[in-house]
Amino acid sequence: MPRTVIEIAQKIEYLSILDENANLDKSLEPDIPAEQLKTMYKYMLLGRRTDERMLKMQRQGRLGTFPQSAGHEAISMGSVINIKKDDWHVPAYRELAGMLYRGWPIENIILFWNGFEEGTRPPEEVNDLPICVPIASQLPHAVGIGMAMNIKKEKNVVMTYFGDGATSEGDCHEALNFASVFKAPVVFVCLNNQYAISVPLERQMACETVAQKAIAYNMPGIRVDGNDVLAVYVATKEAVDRARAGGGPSLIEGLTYRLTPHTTADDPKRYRSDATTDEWMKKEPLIRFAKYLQNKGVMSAKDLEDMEVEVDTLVKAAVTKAEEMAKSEELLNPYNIIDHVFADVPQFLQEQRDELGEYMKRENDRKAKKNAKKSETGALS
Amino acid sequence: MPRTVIEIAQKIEYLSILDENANLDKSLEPDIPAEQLKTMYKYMLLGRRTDERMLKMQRQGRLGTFPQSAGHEAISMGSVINIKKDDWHVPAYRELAGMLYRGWPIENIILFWNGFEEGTRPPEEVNDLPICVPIASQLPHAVGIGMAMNIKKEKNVVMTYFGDGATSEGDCHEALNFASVFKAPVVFVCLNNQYAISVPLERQMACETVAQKAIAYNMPGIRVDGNDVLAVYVATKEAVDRARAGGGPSLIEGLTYRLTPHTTADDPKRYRSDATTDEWMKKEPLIRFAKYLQNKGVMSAKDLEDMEVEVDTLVKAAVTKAEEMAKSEELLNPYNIIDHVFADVPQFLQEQRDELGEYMKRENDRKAKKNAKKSETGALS
Amino acid sequence: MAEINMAKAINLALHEAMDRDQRVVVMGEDVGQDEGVFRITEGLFAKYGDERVIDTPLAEAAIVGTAIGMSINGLKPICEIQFTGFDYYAFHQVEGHASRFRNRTRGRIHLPMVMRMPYGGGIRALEHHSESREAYYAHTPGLKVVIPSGPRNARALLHSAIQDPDPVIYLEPKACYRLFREEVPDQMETLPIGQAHVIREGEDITLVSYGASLRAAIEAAEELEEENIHCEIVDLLTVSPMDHLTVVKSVKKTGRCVIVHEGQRNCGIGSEVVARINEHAFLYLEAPIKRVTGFDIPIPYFSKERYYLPDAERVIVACKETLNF
Amino acid sequence: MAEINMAKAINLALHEAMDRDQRVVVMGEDVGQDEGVFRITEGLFAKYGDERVIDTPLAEAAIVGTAIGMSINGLKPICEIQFTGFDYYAFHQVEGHASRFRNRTRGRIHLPMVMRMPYGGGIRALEHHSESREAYYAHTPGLKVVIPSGPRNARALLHSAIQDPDPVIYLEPKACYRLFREEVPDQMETLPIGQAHVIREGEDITLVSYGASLRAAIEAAEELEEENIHCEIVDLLTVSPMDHLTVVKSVKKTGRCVIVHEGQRNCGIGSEVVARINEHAFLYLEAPIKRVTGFDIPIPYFSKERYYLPDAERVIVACKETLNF
Ligand SMILES: Cc1ncc(C[n+]2csc(CCOP(=O)(O)OP(=O)(O)O)c2C)c(N)n1
Ligand SMILES: Cc1ncc(C[n+]2csc(CCOP(=O)(O)OP(=O)(O)O)c2C)c(N)n1
Ligand SMILES: [Mg+2]
Ligand SMILES: [Mg+2]
Repeated sequence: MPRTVIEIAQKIEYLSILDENANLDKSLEPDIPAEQLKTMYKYMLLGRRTDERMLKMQRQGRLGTFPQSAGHEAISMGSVINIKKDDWHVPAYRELAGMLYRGWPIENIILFWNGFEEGTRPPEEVNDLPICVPIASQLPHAVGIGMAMNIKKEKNVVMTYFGDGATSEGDCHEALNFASVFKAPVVFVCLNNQYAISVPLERQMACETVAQKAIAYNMPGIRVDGNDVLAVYVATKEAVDRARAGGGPSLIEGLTYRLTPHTTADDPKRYRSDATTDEWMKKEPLIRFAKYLQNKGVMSAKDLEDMEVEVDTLVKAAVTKAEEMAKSEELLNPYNIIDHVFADVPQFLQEQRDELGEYMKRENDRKAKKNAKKSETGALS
Repeated sequence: MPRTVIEIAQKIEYLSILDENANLDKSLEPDIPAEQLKTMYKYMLLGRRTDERMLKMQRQGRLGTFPQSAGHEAISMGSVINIKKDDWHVPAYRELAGMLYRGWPIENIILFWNGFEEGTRPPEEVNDLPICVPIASQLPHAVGIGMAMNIKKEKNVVMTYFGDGATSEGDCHEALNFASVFKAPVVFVCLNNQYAISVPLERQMACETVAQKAIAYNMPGIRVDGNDVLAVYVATKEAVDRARAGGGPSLIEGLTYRLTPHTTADDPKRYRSDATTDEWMKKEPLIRFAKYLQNKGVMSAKDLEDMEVEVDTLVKAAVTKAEEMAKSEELLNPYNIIDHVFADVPQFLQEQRDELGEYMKRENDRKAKKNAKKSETGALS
Repeated sequence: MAEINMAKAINLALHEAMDRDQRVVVMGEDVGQDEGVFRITEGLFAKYGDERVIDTPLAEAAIVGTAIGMSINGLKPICEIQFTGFDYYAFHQVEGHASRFRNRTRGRIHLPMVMRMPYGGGIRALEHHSESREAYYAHTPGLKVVIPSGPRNARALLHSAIQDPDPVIYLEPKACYRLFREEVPDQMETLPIGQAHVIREGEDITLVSYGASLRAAIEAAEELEEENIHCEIVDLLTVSPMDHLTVVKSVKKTGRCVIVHEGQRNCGIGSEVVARINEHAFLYLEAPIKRVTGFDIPIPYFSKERYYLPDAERVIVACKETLNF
Repeated sequence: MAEINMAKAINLALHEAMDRDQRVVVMGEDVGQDEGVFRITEGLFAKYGDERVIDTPLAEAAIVGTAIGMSINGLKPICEIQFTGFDYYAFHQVEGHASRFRNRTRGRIHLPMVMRMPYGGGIRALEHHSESREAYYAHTPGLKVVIPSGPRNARALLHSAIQDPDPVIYLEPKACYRLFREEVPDQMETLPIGQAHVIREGEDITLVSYGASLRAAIEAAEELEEENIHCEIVDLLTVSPMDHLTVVKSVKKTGRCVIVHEGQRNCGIGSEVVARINEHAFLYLEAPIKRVTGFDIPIPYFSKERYYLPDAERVIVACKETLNF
């Protein structure tokens, strides 16, 4: 009857294996095959270089506003490497590295930031959802996919992502709660980059860690160094194994930092200091991982350089391809905006489609006239 | 760098002072003045008897469907007694005892379950919101009221209520999060009666207690025996004092049980056993509190009987008054449905108001004709 | 052939669908053990178990959001929202995702899911239990919005909704659940979504209605018949995509039209009916089209609900004004 | 008098209102230190501090829900939703509470609050950043929905919205933020909510529009003028409660009408305009009213947005068809 303390069974842990100076905690080092290590590095690099390239394109007016991914590669690749092709990947929008690994052509990524829905069409056979703009709203989808796995007795898992800001949304809470109640095989990965646009973590939540929110769902929760791909790997592997074995969902928080503005439209000087960004620049995930690969003898300096070249070639080719596709009849077809709203075009929409057709016709007529005039004037001058 | 446990500062406690057999833990007994104890009992009883009376009226077709409150009186009164008149009370819909204490006339309560908006109008000078039907949606309002207190430098607090089912809603999470981030002086009281209509607690959440969810918000959290008005009193008093002193919000879970169906339209036999209900009947809050008052010499058996009579008289008078009001011109005025939507009636709505006027006129004409006919026939027969 | 009411007819369709197709699952608050607060899911939990008949936590956004996920992963979820008054909690999932996935992915991902919701007034319920806001869904591109009016079409349309490859909002006029019985065939049947039905022929005036309000239209037509006024009644059945061709055909015949629905008027379904008739039958109109609808106020608590809900008397007056224009 | 753009005008109104009235607070995602993603709250945080200029966590329902609570407790919150594409997260708070508190409490509790939201297309943004769904709000009883079209009326209407005793949805056509400048008076001014303005007189045809689409109407009118076709243009300014009297008066004069808006057509604002004209000016109409609007599809990503957004060419064609009917 007295005043007693209720025991909370879960322990919230912190994990770091490869620190910012590439010092390794050998006792915790995961056993990852060399090929897989190389793959991880390759897609981290591919993500980074694509991101950088897209920034240049955006500055040249060749792309619309887009959220940059630099700094988030370790969380994305360290986790996604643990799921299989027929598992599901439900990203937010900074998991560029992981999406490329899952099979999204770079040109799709470029296309969707260039205003083409065709870019958000997941390739056939890729069990991914496209990037999700409304914050946290992808999380219930991930849970539903996982619930369906349970119902269909599939032994698959879902890996899904969200930011620190996303934790404030009701959808995030509801998704975590559903997942825990239904023991859905979902791994929730929070990219805690400490800012939601300009809003810092302490304005987003009163608690110290995102990981401890797992206690509200009786779910394992862990915080890892989000720039340490090995720590991310270990934590997400445990979670994936547990989910696949029927142990339900887990919450993993990767502590990291945006190395760039929020999007190409953002000016971070308004809300955070360059000095802090410089500090975090030193902790970024690729350099330490490259050192690790070298120390371990998995890749030589030459290998790393070769990979740079390979990646550079891939990115360049993709840019060319994307810009060609953007001029293709298929992608420019105005009817694309109407024809995929429903399986079939209903009557009233068909009437609107006809309106669009009339519009196009008039435009083409005008163009034809103009051209005719031009060639006339051309002939005269 | 290694794998370490993150210390969670908060301890989630359980508190019980007066057990189901009215055994008292003297060491924890709060020091409540006799008059206040009597007030608490009075409104608990008034709530219970009003509830019972309304059930009868509903069965006779004199009221619409309504959610019953029996069993929740200790949580409601044990908490609300700790706030002052100019503090705010934001109920869900089972805080009947507390609403009556705060100054809602019984007849208002009857009127709103009888389909009159006039019943949901809070009396002047009562800082209460009306009952709230959409689950958990009142919680952000409570937080906003508290945030305004901080902005206006008022030393007030808000006491707000919700069910175990409500914890699943995004609004509940968002409200708890806002309250903790803004240190709003809000006491969140969860009436955990272990069911949301038919859905049992373990289908609502995977964690053992609602209280532990406080950890996600770095907020003090405590579970109390929700049928023990003294435990509720102590826990909410601590929370109110903390809030008033600028210490921010708290989460209090009162473990209890619905002694009745969910609403008058519900059949609980479909989802819970009568045996369990009988068990909980023995733990109900009024009997043990009455025993405590007697043991303590605050009220004699005679006093308790007198109070029954007093309460009965109040309820009876209110029923009569409510049913008279329901026939009054003021409450029957059809224009009431239009005239309070905006401060002024805009043009397009005025046109609809005129339509309603025409409708009323036709109806009255028909009635007049009918009456004329009747008196004609009356004269003939 | 059996004579059943609408509640039973919807329940029958659910049984049939779950029987035929393993992918169909039913989910929502209290749909399992409790069999739904209106008992629409009666017998399902006992028959199909808690994996396919899922009592969910109390969170509408998650119900719709996880249903989206389930349908992405090969199931056909039918999710129940207990009352339309609470579907706004899920509106961002409906607007932001349910209505858009096919378009966003250019056809690669589509969502065969149904949102079942009791809607409308007339059951002496409290606040948030009587709303009729089908126009929100009709205004949202990418959604189909179906509203049956009787047992037989309720069953048939629910089958069509379940078989539809795209999300269907299936609104159940709760006032009709147990209002009347109708013969339904032994064999399960479907009805095309997006097709209105002329349920009564007449040459003087067209009444366009659907759902529970259709009763007021029918009653009015019957009373007017006694005065030798012949109403044609179009039951929309699908409010979006709306079958304006059927409406327009009728109005071209009668030259006059009254629309009857209990939802709010401003930007409601009736406004769209007027706009389409204006576009397609302008020269045939002999009088302005009248809208007999709910007023633009929150639907009143039940003591004054009748002032809000369209009744036959209001329809009759509107018809006469239209005829005497 | 100063020449400023709409972004600056709205910002000016916010400064003026916060200056005049201690109860006014501004809240939302990134409205403080960052001064808003469109910089509409520039200078407020520095001037009024973080108690009155509140950066909130990322949760739209809580932003609106706590604003409701604040207004109940004596403040006048102006909450910003970053883009209308995300206001659906808060729709249950808007529909269930913001629009109802006065009616529910029979006038005892009312909510003097403003929801500011950039809406509409034309800024090359991604999905969920270009929606125009004012009809959802117009269909919701108890709300006022205001849409300015230029710097001067933006400032005046925002003042009116802040002073209004009831919740006002204030939609900012983001394409107009920095599109053009206009003189605004030194003294702050208001404009009555619910009053449309005839911004151009003409006798041949009435164009009804508002927000960013008004530019297309104006451009069309100017081009048509060259062909000696005289358009009258009504800028609604408030889409609900809509000032149909002004529209009707104009249509009675011209006999013809084209409605121009970028929101979806089905049950959109245009449908309501048609329905009201039908009711109030039936005999004056010489041709069907045309709706030049967004199609009933999700607004396309920016590579094909132009096929969706009404432009002057579409308006001109619609006018000519109407005139040649
Ligand atoms: C529901 C919703 N509200 C607002 C926005 C606008 N917005 C885009 S990103 C962002 C911040 C997200 O922060 P966080 O979740 O931490 O992710 P990060 O961008 O830092 O990776 C906001 C407010 C949005 N996309 N969705
Ligand atoms: C948002 C919302 N969804 C559904 C309902 C229907 N409903 C009314 S009460 C209730 C259960 C509430 O359970 P809980 O929060 O535990 O409160 P209790 O009734 O047990 O006191 C439900 C589902 C509602 N009122 N609001
Ligand atoms: Mg972040
Ligand atoms: Mg409960």
